[in-house]
Amino acid sequence: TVGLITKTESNPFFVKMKEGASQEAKRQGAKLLTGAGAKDGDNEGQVTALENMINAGAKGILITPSDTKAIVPALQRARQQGALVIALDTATEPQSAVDALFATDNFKAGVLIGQWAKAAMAGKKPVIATLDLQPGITVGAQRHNGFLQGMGLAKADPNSSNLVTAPQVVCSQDTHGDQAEGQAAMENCLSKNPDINLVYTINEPAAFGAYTAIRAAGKEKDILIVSVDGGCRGVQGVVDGKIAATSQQYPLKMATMGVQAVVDYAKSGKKVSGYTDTGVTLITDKAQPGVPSKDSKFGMANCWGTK
Amino acid sequence: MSTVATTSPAPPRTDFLRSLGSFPILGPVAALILACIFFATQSDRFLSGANFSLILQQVVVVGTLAIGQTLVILTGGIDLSNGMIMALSSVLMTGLYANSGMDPYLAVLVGMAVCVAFGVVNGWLHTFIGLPPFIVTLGTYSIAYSLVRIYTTATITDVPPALNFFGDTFRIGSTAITYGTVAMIVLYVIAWFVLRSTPAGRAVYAVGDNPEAARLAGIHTGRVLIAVYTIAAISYGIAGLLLVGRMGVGDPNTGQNGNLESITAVVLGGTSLLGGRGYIMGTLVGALIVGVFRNGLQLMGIGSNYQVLITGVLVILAASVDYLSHRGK
Amino acid sequence: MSTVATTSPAPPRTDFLRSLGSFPILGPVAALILACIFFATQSDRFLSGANFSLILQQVVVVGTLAIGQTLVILTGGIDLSNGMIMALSSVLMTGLYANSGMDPYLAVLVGMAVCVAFGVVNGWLHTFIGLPPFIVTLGTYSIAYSLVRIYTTATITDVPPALNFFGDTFRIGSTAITYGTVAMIVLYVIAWFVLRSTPAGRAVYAVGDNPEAARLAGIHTGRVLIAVYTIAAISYGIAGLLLVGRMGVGDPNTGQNGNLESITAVVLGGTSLLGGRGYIMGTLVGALIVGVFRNGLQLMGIGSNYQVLITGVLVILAASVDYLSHRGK
Amino acid sequence: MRAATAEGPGKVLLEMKGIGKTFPGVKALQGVSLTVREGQVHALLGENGAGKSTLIKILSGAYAKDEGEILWEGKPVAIRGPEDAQALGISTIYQEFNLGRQLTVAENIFLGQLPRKGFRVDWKTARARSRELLDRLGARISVDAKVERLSVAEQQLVEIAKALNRKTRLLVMDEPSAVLGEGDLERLFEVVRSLQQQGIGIVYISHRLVEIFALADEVTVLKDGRYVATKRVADVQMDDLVRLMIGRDLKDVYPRRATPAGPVLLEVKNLRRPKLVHDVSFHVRAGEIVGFSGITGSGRTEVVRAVFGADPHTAEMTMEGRPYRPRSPKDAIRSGVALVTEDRKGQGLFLKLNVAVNTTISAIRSVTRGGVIRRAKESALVEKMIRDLRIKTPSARFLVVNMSGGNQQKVILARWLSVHTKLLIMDEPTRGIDVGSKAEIYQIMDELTKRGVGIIMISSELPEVLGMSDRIYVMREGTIVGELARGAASEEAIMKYAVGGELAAAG
Ligand SMILES: Nc1ncnc2c1ncn2[C@@H]1O[C@H](COP(=O)(O)OP(=O)(O)OP(=O)(O)O)[C@@H](O)[C@H]1O
Ligand SMILES: Nc1ncnc2c1ncn2[C@@H]1O[C@H](COP(=O)(O)OP(=O)(O)OP(=O)(O)O)[C@@H](O)[C@H]1O
Ligand SMILES: [Mg+2]
Ligand SMILES: [Mg+2]
Repeated sequence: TVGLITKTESNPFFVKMKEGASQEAKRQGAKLLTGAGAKDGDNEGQVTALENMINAGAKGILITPSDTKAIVPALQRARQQGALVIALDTATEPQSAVDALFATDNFKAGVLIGQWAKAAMAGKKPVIATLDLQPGITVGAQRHNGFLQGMGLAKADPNSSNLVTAPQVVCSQDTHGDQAEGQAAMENCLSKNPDINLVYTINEPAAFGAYTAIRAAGKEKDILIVSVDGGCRGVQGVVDGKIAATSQQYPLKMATMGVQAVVDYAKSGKKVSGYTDTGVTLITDKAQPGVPSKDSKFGMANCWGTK
Repeated sequence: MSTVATTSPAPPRTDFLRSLGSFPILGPVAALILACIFFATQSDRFLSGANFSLILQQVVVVGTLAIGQTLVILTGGIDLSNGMIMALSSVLMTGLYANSGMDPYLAVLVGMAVCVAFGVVNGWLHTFIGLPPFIVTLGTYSIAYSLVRIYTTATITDVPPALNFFGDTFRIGSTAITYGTVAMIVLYVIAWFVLRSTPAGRAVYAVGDNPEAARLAGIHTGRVLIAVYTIAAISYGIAGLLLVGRMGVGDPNTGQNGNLESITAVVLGGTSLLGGRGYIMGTLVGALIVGVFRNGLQLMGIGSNYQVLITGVLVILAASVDYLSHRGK
Repeated sequence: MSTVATTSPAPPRTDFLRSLGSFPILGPVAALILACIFFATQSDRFLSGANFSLILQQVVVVGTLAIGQTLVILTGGIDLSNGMIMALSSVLMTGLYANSGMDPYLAVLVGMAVCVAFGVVNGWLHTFIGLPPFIVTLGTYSIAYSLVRIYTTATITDVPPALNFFGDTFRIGSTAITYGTVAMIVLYVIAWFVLRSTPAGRAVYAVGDNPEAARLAGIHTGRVLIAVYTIAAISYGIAGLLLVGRMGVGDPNTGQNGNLESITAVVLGGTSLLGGRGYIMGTLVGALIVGVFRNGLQLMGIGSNYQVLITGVLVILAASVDYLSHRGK
Repeated sequence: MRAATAEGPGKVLLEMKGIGKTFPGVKALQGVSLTVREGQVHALLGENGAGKSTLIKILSGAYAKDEGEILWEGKPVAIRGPEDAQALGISTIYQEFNLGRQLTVAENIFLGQLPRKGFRVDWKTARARSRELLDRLGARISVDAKVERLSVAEQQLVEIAKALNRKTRLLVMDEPSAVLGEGDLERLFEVVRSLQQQGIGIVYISHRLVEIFALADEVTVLKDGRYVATKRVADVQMDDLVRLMIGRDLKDVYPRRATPAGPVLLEVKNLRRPKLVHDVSFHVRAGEIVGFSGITGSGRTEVVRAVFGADPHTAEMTMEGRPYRPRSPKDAIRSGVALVTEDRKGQGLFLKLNVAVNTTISAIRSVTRGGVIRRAKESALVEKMIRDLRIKTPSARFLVVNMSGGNQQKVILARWLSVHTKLLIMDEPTRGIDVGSKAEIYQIMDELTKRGVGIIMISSELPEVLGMSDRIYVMREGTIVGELARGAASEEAIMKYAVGGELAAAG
């Protein structure tokens, strides 16, 4: 039996992950239990699910920790009870709290869009709005900080969960990665400072929210939106020219590898360990010199690692 | 709940002056104006037609949810399910077209029908089984929540043009106003009229004030309650429509805070959670108060943590203003 | 709210049989037992000491929050701020030690003091300004929420051993039980005794049932209410302590659903949101019902969307059982 | 029959001087004075809305006075709240119940002062003492019963027990008799007299002049919030008091003339309700007033609630010869049946709504055109009612919660006079209503019958039953035990049926 615990049930990213896991589980003839927190940052929900899965006899747990530190003690308990614990997409702090980590480097994802944006702005003075996740969530900080570092506007510790900032950032809002909130936040940012010409978004729903607001303001020509995830809908956004560039991740791959690893452990008792980067690719149709990227055709073909 | 311990739900046109003296939603209005003055002094961008139009747009969805919530609360109930009913209807209205190729208008009808179904269930469980509305709607919240996700976890982007209508704008002078804003205001006017000047409206207040007396006065309290929960649910469906118009997508993640946010608007508007006393227009003002806070604080560039802090304080202040403005009576 | 229209809150020991005949929390208990039977048939792992101990652990935090919530609701109020007060106290208790090197016990005291402060503010705004508890605690919810994040956004991992105590276990036979579980049960017994058998406890019922009558009978309703909100806040602080023990960290993201979850437990336990009627032990049962559902459904390996769906349905069913078990009376 | 201690007045206990109180829109009291001596029963008289309750609420600390001073045993005292009044030894029975409906009888009797043993409540003592008090009042209620299960009469007895339970030097009773039947009343009188013997001062408010003469030593009369006069009861006649109260003479309170009864309006056969009503049959003719008499708890209310379709029941009924099966009050109202309930606040009024809404709620259709309530029509209707029934209110927008008891009752009457009523059922219609208004209500009843309306009147006041009824049914334990024609009826005859055989306590 394999247990998969995601941050939420409804974020397409995790839906994809679940999809991959259940396919793989079927192939391997393993039983998959799934659980999730009520919302991003709901640690207790994840702990409860974890405990119940161990009780239900799960050999291994695949988890995307909502709170990279808070989950640790529970994970250690699970490991003491002999379960293999693998973190997907997001590292725990310390990373050693889990047997293995299959993840994207979120900081690098941020850096990539940062570098691209820097190049794409071509000397134009950036006036930046950042639509963030919510305080205290590492992934949010890593992407945000990575972005600013890529822009060359700030230096940041890749593992910090605190947002850095820079004078060029004129408006920062939490969106909880939610499209409606992203839209409201962008609307207010624009009425605060109409000169914004570059928008960083924590994920693609937020990006689309921002785009709706920007189009309503008739500024879609003058503002670049960069984002992270590379989901099929996100890449479609790149194709449509709504999102200028996005860093693509591969949840399906993470899940598949995860289930594989647990099944092996159940069979042979040998544990995987260490960090496996499942890779991140910058997707844009306006490739910039010196910034490695692939176009949206590639993005579509691989969005979140379908096939 | 002395906040609303004042005179008739319907001050007669005849003695206009007295009705002003006991102008029921004086408190909320005062609070709103104070808030506006404050922000006007803090940010030069606040006082602009464009910005107000923006605030209205941001209030449309919660404001519309709060119409139904007001009806329910006037009967002494509470509806926790409203946000999720809205979410369900909005994904259905968009999804049935996008995924099942259904005619958009038909899709809207189906979405509305589902709302009606939920409303009837809420009302029926409350009236005929006698369960507390809090529990009933908590249950239907969960049910709608999961139905949404069982139907789709992917945001529905392929929205028929027809459904974008409420997001479109027309201009008054230089400021663009969305049809959604207009729709919400029209709904408020209708609700205001019905509550104030129709037998049905009277029945709502009567049932909320004293159900047994209402029954013995010849009112079918059961029917009134079911009607209220159903009409409320329809307003949630309309909110869903406006949401789609505003965002241009059908978003399965929406609506989770709709209940608390709408209740806040209702209570800030001076309606008693005990039922029987309240004013629909107060709810609109209550919704605006929240919208103004959020917008104003962001214009001031205050960090999100402090925004929440200040909002908390202001909510209490606003309510106090309302209360104190009625203290005399 | 006919669900609880029965029996004297304090059946004198003398006529034990009558008090059994009208056993107040019969409904919730029946619902709980039914749920257990159902899950026992569905999963062979359900009926084990270890699993029950686990369910108890998972219920400890909400269960403790719900003690304070019950007191508040008995007075006819409601407390939306409880989860965030818990969160604030738990990050302070851990943070003051980890970041400021304060003596752990002192840190706990400070955390508790902050809770008391919030309780007093809640009670004072409600009693002396006369604001509805819903609005007051909604405001203090936001305030506590932001204070937590202003204090720290980083989870506090360096927890003093002393604070882990409630997470530690002892064995009865083969099953390990945490001291936190024991602590919660002790708190319930105390609350039960106080509410049932002390003048203070009876005053809570009296104020909730008919404040005016209480006032005219010479009860200082103001003092009672402030005391209730303060004691409630202390129980949230203890919940924070138990949370730290259970999670082994101080987590700034916790507590956001504490209000709805605790209210659900209270209402499932047969306590009326109108105040004056209810049973603290019913709340414990209510919390267990939710815990059993969650655990049982996960053991059955049901996808969490369907878990939510089923929970919604079951919440309504559980409440119905409670209601129907009282219908006669 | 009057108490022994009437002679030799005890020393002055309480003096209220120049008391004034204003509510928004209402000057409830101005320059009112009241003096009560130890061992004296001092009656307070006045029309509905005269300010009696307001005065005693100021005394009990429920309201704060605007003007005037209060002297206790000659010394000025400030009464800031109920606890101050209680500290002085003033205990009050309010006109409207102040009971916790979910709490037990015993707990209500000890509300706010439960006996302790250590930290615990001493339930044993509390229940035993409550039992004593209730027995003394002859109330056959379990001390563990929840108040919400009690009939209004039973609730009143609990209120009285509650007041007696406090250490008392001055006992204030605001219309304690309003909801009591004859039997309970007698026992109440005995209790009052024995308190009087113990030198306790008593302020007694009632609209029933007979009681004043049976009980009081002195009487103070208020009118429109002003002090009128204080007299020794020995020195006055009923008519004098009436004149003082309403400022005019009142000849023949009961206008009822025997009128030729019309065709049968309502016919009830074999009405049954488990445990409450057993196989009751009766009829009412158009233009007839049918009295229902019987002791409290005899089932009269349960009968009429069934006829009104308010409670489940089995029966064959006809209205104007046509089958009549009311499944809800709405059905009843449609067939022209109306019910004035015995519990005004709980089952009649919308307290937080205004006079207009309360009046037109059942007649709303008649002021509605095209689905819209026509304000003009509504106001006209309401103003007419306020005039016809002489309802004392600053405006049609006044909240009913702030009205005096008697005026609230008139508002309910106004509600039923606003719809086309053929059969008007009145459960204790003049409960708590002043003599003037009473006469007016009787007048109205009489006029209604002349228009062919049939009336069922439940009343625990024998003079009223005898004075107004064309026929009288007497109930006991849920059945009709006797029927008396206007001529044949007398108090003795009725009580004989009502208590069944043992005439003893009756009369
Ligand atoms: N809380 C209040 N607010 C406004 N007006 C009030 C309030 N209480 C009483 N009144 C008014 O004060 C006047 C006196 O009322 P009060 O109840 O003292 O009369 P009462 O003599 O007790 O009449 P009844 O015999 O019917 O009980 C009435 O006109 C009433 O409408
Ligand atoms: N609300 C109630 N709940 C439970 N029992 C009640 C209730 N009201 C009345 N009863 C009981 O039902 C029986 C009939 O009461 P009912 O009020 O019909 O008597 P009644 O003849 O109308 O006397 P009253 O003068 O009090 O109206 C009595 O035993 C009474 O105690
Ligand atoms: Mg009075
Ligand atoms: Mg009766």
